Amino acid sequence: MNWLIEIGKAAALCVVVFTFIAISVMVMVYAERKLSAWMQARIGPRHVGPQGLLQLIADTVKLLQKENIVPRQADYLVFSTAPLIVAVAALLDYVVIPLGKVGDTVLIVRDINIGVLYFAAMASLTVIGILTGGWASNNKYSLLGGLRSAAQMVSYEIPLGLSIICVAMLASTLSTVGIVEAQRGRWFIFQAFPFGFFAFVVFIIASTAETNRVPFDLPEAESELIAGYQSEYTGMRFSLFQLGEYGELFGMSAMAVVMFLGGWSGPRPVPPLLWFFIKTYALVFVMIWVRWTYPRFRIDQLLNLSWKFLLPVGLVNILGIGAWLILLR
Amino acid sequence: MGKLAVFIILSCVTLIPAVIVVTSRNMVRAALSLVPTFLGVTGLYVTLDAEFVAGIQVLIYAGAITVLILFVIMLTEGGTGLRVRQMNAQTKLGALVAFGMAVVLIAFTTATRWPVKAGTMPRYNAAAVGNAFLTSYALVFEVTSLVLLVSLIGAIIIARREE
Amino acid sequence: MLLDWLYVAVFAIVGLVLAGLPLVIVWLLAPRIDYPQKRSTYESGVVPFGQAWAQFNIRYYIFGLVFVVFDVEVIYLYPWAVVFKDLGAFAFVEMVIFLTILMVGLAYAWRKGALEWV
Amino acid sequence: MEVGLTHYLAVSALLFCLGLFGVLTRRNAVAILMGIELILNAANINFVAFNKYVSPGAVSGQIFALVVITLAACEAAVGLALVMAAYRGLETAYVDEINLMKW
Repeated sequence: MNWLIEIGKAAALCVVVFTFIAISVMVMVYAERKLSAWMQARIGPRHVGPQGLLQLIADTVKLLQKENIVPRQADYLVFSTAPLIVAVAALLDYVVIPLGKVGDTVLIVRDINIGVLYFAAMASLTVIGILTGGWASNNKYSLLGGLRSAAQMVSYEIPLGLSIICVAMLASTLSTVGIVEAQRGRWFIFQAFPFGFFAFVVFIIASTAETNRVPFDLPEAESELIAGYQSEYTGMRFSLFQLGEYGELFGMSAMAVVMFLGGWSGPRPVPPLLWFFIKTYALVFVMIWVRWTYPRFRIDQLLNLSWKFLLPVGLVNILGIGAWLILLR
Repeated sequence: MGKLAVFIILSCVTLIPAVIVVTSRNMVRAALSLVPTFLGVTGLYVTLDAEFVAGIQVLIYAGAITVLILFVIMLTEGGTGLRVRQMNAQTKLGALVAFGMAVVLIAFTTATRWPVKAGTMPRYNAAAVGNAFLTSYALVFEVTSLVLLVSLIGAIIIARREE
Repeated sequence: MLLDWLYVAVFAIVGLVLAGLPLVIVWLLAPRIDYPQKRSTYESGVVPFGQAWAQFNIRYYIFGLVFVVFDVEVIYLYPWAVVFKDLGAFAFVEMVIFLTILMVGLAYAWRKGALEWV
Repeated sequence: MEVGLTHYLAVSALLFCLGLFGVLTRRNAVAILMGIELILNAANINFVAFNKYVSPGAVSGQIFALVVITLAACEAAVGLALVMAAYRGLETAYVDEINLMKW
């Protein structure tokens, strides 16, 4: 009987988390449109509701009424599975993200022992969805976009993993709650100076690339590949890809906060939960800012950055933190 | 009861997609079916208290090896291979051998009296694995890096030979 | 521990259902008007020719290959990082040897131009 | 009924035989490699199951499983490189058509 209650609790939590992701994705899309407008001296959405706030609802309702088109030559089964994989992989990331602390309870779905490893593993599942989605469309642009996207995402998974390991070394644990608690004295970004900071920078760059955002948005490059692996997707399937992508963006930012910026910790009067969201949305803002500031990389520059710069830097970082831990403690 | 139900579900998640892997005529679908199989095996590892291995299973098998296989299918097959015969002439013989092997193996495992011991696995799995790797299995650890180096060099040489 | 992963499994299953739900709504709400042009492949308005499933470019494979090898390297770093503070200098030396050997591999791939996108 | 060692061994045996069937009957080299991956997974289930039921308290079986995963990755990398090389040279990925050395 106990098991059934737990399953019910898990299902309820899942619905809550999914709703949270959906709403925060809407907020991020709105923020992205407003901020990009602001940076380009435009106005952005403003007709639906005050300051265009209801635009999100209007968009959702519109998308729900769009027809799901499957190209004649596509592989129907794979074509419809791919967006589900991307969305669910993003959802699974959220299991290990601790949002804050109320009294003595940490607000987290489950504090899994191998938390950060779990996070990296689930994030790596996204590649499969994107690759097969691009292939199943049977469109040259889509396939090219899917292959490029996969090459890019796997390249940046290595630096991402290396900076996660820096954190694991400093905290001596893989559990996300343990990592936040190990930063009580000093955030990891400031520990083992300058290596903690470097690890943070590597993580941010790699997570921007993992979420296929500018300046790493070659797979979608609308001017060359007409949105790459997404070009044959319409209506709700397309939105599932978007949901996965923005969900991953928020998840990666939240993970960066958890691993480097002390998670929910912060000065007293502001509650921990609020601190967490302030920090995370600050990072999301930085990513949006970068998107509307920099042009796109070329694919050779992108791969060079990963393999010839971030990977060596990541390895040196690990050795540096190791030496620091041995010599200075 | 709960454990048995979980075990049966995980076995189905592992074995049914595995059937698709070995029989599907569409190579991409076969490769995609590897993912639930690997995730089912991950679940089995979890029920066996091997949390760390489970994480690695997802990261390496589902996240890396499947992607590599999909790459190669997309680059060689030119897509599905639907128009080509996928099974060779010895399908019936192969099925017979595999079935016979299954019968023999299961008969053997049920007949043997395994020296089962009761006990609990270490609580912090990753730490236990790390300790074992760096102390008793240090040589394995270092040799692994050599194996990785050799396979990296070998694979690059083979794949790039004609350039 | 099992409970943690039960949650993960439920999340995966319920997540699939929730992600599929909008598709069902779309199926109920959206119009379905079919004509050949709509279901044809989009190639910037040009009439599509041939199948897309005929690509050949080995560079994607090379990057996948290097990725797999380094991904495996990273999995050995995880348990090492967790016990590093307990084992100290000895573990550090072991990892330096491990990484040095792999750096040779990276240097080789670099030197051979396997990391170039030409 | 309690889930015991035999249950896991049975699942692993079935997975092994499915992999074996794939290796024996597939024509496509990539599909054969997929069969081998299934076989290696079956072996890994055995290692981890024996670890829990026969020598609990140590993690030697899990170490073995990790090494096997490593080797599987290396095998996939080299094996698929061979497939790519064969495809470039002979324009086929079907093992019964790769018969240059049969003459």
